[in-house]
Amino acid sequence: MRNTIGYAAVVGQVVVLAAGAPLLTGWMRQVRARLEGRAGAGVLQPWRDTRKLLRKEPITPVGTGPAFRAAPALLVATTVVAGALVPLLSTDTPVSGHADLIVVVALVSLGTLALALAGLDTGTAFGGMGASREMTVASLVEPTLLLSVFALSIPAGTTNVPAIVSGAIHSPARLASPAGLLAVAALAVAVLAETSRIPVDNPSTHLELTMIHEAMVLEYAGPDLALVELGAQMRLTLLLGLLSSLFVPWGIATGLSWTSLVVAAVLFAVKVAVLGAVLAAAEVFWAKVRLFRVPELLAGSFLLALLAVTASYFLNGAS
Amino acid sequence: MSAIPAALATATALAATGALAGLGLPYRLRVAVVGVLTAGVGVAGGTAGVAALGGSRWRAVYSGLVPLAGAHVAVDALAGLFMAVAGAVLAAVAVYGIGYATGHGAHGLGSRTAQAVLPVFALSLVLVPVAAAVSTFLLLWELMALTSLFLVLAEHRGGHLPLGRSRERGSPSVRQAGTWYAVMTHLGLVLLLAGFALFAAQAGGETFATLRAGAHGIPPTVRGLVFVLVALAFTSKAGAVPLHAWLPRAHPEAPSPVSALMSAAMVNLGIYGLVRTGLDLLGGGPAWWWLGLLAMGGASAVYGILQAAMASDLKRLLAYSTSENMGLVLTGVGASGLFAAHGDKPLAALALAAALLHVVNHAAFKALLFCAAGSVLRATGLRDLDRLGGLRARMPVTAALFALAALGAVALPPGNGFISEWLLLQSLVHGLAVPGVAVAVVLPLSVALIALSTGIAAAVFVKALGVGFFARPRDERAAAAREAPPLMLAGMTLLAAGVVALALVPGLLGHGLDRAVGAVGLPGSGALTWGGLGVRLTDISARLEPLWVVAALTAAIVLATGLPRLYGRRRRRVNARLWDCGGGAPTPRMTYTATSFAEPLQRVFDDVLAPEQDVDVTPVRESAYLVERVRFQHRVPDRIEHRLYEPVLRALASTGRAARRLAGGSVHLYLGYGFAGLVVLLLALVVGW
Amino acid sequence: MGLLRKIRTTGRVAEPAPPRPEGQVQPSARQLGGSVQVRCVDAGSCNGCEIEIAAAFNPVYDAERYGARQVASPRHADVALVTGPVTRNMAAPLRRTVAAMGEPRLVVAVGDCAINCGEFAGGYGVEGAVADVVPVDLAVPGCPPEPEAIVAALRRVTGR
Amino acid sequence: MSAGLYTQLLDLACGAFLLAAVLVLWGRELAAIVRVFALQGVALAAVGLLLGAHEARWDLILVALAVGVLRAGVLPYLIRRALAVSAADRGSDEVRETQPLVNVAASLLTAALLTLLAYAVARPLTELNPTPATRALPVGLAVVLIGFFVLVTRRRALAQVVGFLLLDNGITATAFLATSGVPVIVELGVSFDVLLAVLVLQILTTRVREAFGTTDIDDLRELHD
Repeated sequence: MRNTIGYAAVVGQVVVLAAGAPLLTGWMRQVRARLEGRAGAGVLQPWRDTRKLLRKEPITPVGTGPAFRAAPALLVATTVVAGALVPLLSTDTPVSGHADLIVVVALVSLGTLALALAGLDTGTAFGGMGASREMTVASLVEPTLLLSVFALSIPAGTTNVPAIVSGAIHSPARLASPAGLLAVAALAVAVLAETSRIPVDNPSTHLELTMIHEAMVLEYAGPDLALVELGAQMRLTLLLGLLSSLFVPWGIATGLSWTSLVVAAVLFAVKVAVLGAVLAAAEVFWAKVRLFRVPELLAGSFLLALLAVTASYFLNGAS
Repeated sequence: MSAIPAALATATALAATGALAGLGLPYRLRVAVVGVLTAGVGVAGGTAGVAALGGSRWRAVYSGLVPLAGAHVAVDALAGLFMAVAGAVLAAVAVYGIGYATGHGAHGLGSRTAQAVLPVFALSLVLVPVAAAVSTFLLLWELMALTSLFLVLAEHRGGHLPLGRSRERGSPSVRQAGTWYAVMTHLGLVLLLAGFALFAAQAGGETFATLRAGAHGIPPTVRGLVFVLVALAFTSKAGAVPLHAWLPRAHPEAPSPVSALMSAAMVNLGIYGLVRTGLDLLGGGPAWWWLGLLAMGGASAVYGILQAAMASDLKRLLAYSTSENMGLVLTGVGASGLFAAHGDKPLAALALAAALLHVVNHAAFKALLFCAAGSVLRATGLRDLDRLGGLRARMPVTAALFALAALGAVALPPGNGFISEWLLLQSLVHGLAVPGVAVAVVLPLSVALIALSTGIAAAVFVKALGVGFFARPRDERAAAAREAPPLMLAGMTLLAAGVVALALVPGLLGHGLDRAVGAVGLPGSGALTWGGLGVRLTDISARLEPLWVVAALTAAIVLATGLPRLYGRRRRRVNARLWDCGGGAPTPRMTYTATSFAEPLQRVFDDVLAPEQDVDVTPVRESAYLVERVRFQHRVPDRIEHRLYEPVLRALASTGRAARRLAGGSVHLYLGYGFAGLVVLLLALVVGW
Repeated sequence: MGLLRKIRTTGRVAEPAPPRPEGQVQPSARQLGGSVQVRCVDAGSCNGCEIEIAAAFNPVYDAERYGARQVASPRHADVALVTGPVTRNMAAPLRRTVAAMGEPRLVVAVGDCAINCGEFAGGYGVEGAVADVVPVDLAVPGCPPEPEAIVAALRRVTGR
Repeated sequence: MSAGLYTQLLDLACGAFLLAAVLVLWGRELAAIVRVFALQGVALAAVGLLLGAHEARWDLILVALAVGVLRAGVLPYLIRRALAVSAADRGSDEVRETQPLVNVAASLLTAALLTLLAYAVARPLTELNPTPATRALPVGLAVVLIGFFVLVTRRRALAQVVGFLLLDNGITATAFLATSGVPVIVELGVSFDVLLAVLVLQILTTRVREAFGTTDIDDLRELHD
C-alpha cells in the first residue's frame, strides 16, 4: 500500500505536469488577452495546437542530423524526470531520496543544451543565433540558480528538495526570513530567464532578430514541434511548481494517503494558476529588455542570491 | 605486495625496450612496436596503481641508482590513484597513437627521436608518483619535463599530412610554444628545488618519511614559504591561472596523442605534488594557504573557460578547458585544506575525494576529447572551428565519441564530470557549518565561480560540438574528411568505455578513492558511502545514483517518442529543404561560426577579456567615398599573459641589456667584480655575526 | 499604475463574435481541429491588405479567439495568407514558403490583387495571380478586404 | 512581542533596508530610485521602532519616528521637486542615469563583494555581543559601502545626492543596531547636517544647470582644465 501510493504520487506528478502544462499556457494567454481587451482563444487552445501538430506530417530538413531529431524527446524527457523527482504533490515518494536540487537544475540545463545543439545542427543562421544567445543566457543564469540552491539548503542542511520542502512546512518562519525572500526573488528571475519569458525573451515574437528560444526551433514542424512546445510548456509549469513548492509549501502531501494526494493536486493547480496569472499580468506591464541588458538583470538576481546566502548565514544565527 | 614492484619493473623494462626500438627500427615497424610497448608501460603502471588502490603498499631504496642519496620509492593509495589514471590513459592513447603516427609519415610523431622519447615520457608519467625522496622526485619530474618538451617539439617541421596539404600553421608557433614551455617548466623546477631544499634542510633529511616527521618542527613562516614555492611550481604544472601561459600554447601544438597525455596525465601530477606536499608532507597548514589555492582555483576555472569560449582553435579550446578543470580540482583541494585547518576532517575528506574524482573524470574525458580532435586534425588538417563543420556525417564514430566526452566535460547528468562536480558542490555547500569568517565569505563565492564556469562550459562544448561537428562543412578539407583508421578508433573506444563506466557506476572507484584520501591522513570513508550504484553522503541526506538517472531519462525518452506516435496519424516522415526565408538555399557561409557563437559571451565579458579589433577601410584611388576593401580584424588576446608576462619579459630584456654594459670584456673588470663580491660578503659576515 | 487604470477603464474592446460564417469548413482543414497557425506572405502587394490583416488580429476583431495565430516560420504554419499580385521576384519564394509548410496546408489569397492581379494585371513585373503560382484553397475578395472578411475566412478554416 | 517574532521582524526590516540599497544601485530611472529611497527610509524607521519597542525606550521610538518622517517623507519630496524642475528644463535626458561610470552589471557584482566585505568586517563586532540587533549590523555597514559606491560612480548630481543619503541611512542603521540608538542630539545633528547638505546640493545643482545646462559631473572637469 505504501509503495502504491508513493508510485501513484510520482505518476500523478508527471501526469499533472504533462496534462497541466498546456492548460497553464492557455490560462496565461487568456489572462493576457483579457488584460489587453481581447476575448482570447480559451484555455484549451494549446491542447488543440498540440493535437493538430501531432496530426501533421513530420518533416526532416535536409542536412540535419541525429541531434536535431533527438532534441525534442530529450527536452521533454529531462523535464519529465525532473518533474518526477521534485515534490510537486508529495514529499514522500519512492524517489524522494534522489531528488537533489542540483540534479534537478542540471537536468533542466541538459534540456536547454539539447535544444541549442539542435539549433546549431540545422546549420541555418537563425538556428545558430538562437543557440548562441540561449547558451549565453543559460550560462549566466547558472550562478544564480546554484547560489539560490545554496541559500535554500542552509536552513535545511541538505540539498534534497523533499527535505527542504518538508522542513519549510514544519517551520514556516524560515520562509518569511530575509534569506527566504531574497532567494525567492533571485530564483524568480532565474526562472524567467530559463523559461524564455519577458523580460529576457519574448515568447510570441515574430521577428527573428529579437528571438532567443524561438530562433532555435524555427525548423521544427509537426509532431517534433509539438514535443518542443510541450517541453517548453512543461518546463514553465515545472519551474513555477518548484517555486511554489519551495516558498508556498502548504498543502503538499507529506504523508501517504489518497486524500492528501488529491488535495495536493488541487492546491498545486491553484498555486501554479495564481503564479501564472501574476506572471502573465506582469508581462503586460514589462517590455523585453535588450539582449545586452539581460546580463544586468542576471547580475542583479545573482546579487540577490548571494545576499540570500550571506543573510541566511549571518542573520539566522549560524554563529 | 609483490604485484607492484613486478609491474613497475615490467614497465621500466618495456619502456627501455621501447626507447631502443624507437631508435633502431625502420619507420613502419617502429611505430607499431613502440606503440605496443608504450601501451604495455601503461598497462603495467596502471596495474601497479590499481594494486595500490586495492590496499597494497610498497617501499624500497635503491642506493646505487641515484648518486649520493639513492633512489627512494614508495607506493601508497594516493600515488596509486595517479598511476592508475596515467596508466589507463597511456594504454588507450598509445593504441590511438599507432594509428595516428602511421598516417603521419616518418616526420612528426613518427620520427626516430619522437618514437624513442615517447616510451620514456610514458614511464616518467607512471613513475613520478612513485618517488619517495626529494632527489628521486626531482629527477623523475625533470625527466618528464624534458621528454614532454621533446614531444611538443615533434612537429616543429610541420607535420606531414595524408592529404598532401601543408598544415595551416607553420612551425614558428611550435617553436614558440616550445620556448614558452621550456622556460616556464624550468622556472617551476627552480621553485621546486628551492622549496624542497629549504624543506629538507629544515626537516633534516630528504626522504619523504623524514620530511613528514620533521614538518611539524619547522617554524610557521618557513613552512609557509616552502608551501608557496612548491605550490607555485605545482600549480604552474597544473596550468592554473596566472601560471597557465605555457599550457594553451604547448597543448595545441603538440601532436594530438601527446596533447592527450599532457592534458590527461601530466597536469594531474601538478595536483599530485600539491596534495602530496601540502596535505601529506607538510601535514596541512594555516587557512591562508588554502584560501590562496581557492582563489587560484576560482580564477582558473572562470578565466580558463572564458578563454575557451573565445577560442576558435579546437585544441586551444580544449587546452583552456584543462585549465578550467584543474581550477575546479584546485578549488576542491583548497577547500579540503581549509576544512582540515578548521578541524572538520570528514568534510575535508569529502572535498578531497571530490577533487581526486574530478582528476580521474577529467583525465578520461579530456584524453578522449584530444584524441577526437586529433582525428579531426588528421582527417582535415584543420583545427579552426570556423572552417570545420558537417563532420557528423563524414566521421560519425569520432563525432559520437566527441559528443560523449563533451557530455562529461559540461558537467551535466548523465556525464561523468557531473558526479565529481556534484560532490564538490556538496562539500562547499555544507562547508558553511565550518566556523570562520573567511570560510563564510569564500564558500559562496567559490560556489558562484564553479557555477559560472559550468554554465560557460556548457556553451563552450555546445560550440565545439555544434559548430565543429554539426551543420555543414565550411571548408573543402572538412567536406573531404574521412573517418579515422580502426586503431585510432579502438584507442578512443577504450577511453570512451572508461568515460561511460565512470559516468554510470562511479561506485566502483569508491574504495580506492577512500584509500587515496586516507593516505594523506584524512578519514577516507568518513563522509561518503559508495553504494554499488552511486554515492551517498554519510551525515547529510544527499545521494546520487547516476544509473537511475540514465534509466529514468531513457524511459522518459521512450515515453516521449512513443506516446505521440500512438496518437498521431502515422504520416510518413518527409524530407524538405531547410527553410531559407524563401531566398534560395543557405550556403555554408551563412552558418554560425565559432566566433559568431561566442560573440554575445564576449560582449558580456568585455571588461574581463578586453578584445582588440581594428577596421581598415581602403578607398578606391579615384574617390575617397568609394570603398575598395574593408579589412576587419578581431582577436581576443590572453589578457593575463598580456598584462603580467609581457612587462616581466620587457624588464628581463632591459636587464639583459644593462648586463651587457657591465660586461665590458676586460679581464680586470671581471676580476674586480669578483673581488668586490668577496669583500661585500666578508663585510656582511662581520656585520651579521 | 497608469497602465492599470487604463486597463480597468478600457475593459473589453473585442466586438461580440459574429455568427459563424456561411459555407462549409474547408475539407482539408477539418484535421486542424480548431487550431490554425498563420504565416503571411506579401507577394507584391501595395500593403493595403497587410494593414487589414493586422487589423484582423487586433483586439477589436481578435482573430485569435477563433484559434488562429500568426507564427514566425512556415514550418509552424498551416495557412499561408498571401497578398498582392505575385511579382516575378516573389514567385519562387512563395513556392518555397508553401513547400516548407507541412501537410495538411492551405493557401488563402487575400485581396483582389491576389485573386486576379487587380489593378496590377498585365504589369511588366507581375508573374500572375496567386493561383497561377500555388494552388489556392480560399479567396477573400476586396480591395482591400475588410478585417471581418479576413476573420470570416480564417473561421472557415478553424471551424470555430 | 515574543523574541522569535521580534527577531523575525527585525531581520525582515533589515533585509528590506539592504534590498532597497541594491535596487537604488540597479535602477536607472531617477524617479524610481527616489521611490525606492523613500521605502528604505520606511524600513529604517521600522528598524528603529522595533528596537525601541523591544527595549521599551521611548526616546528611541521618537528618534525612529523622526527619522522616518525625514527620510521617507521630507528628503524624497525635496529630491523629487528638484527632479521635476530639471525634467521640466531639460527633458527626459536629465531624469535617467544613462551611463554610470561603472556599468550596472559590474556595479551589482561590486555590491555583492562589498556586502561580503561588510559581513567579514562586522564579524568581530557581532561576536562581542551576539544579539539579533548586532547580528544585523553588517547590513548597516553594507549600505554605507553601497552608498559610497553610488556616490563615486554616478554622473548625475541627483543620483549622487541619493548616494550620499544612502550612506547616511547606513550610518543611522549601524548606529541603531550597534548601540541600540544614538543619543537624540547626535541623531538630530546628523540629520540636520544632511538636510543642509541636500539644500546646498540642490542650490548647487540649480546653479550648475543654469550655467551649463546639464548636471553631468564630468562636465565640471572642464572648469578645472
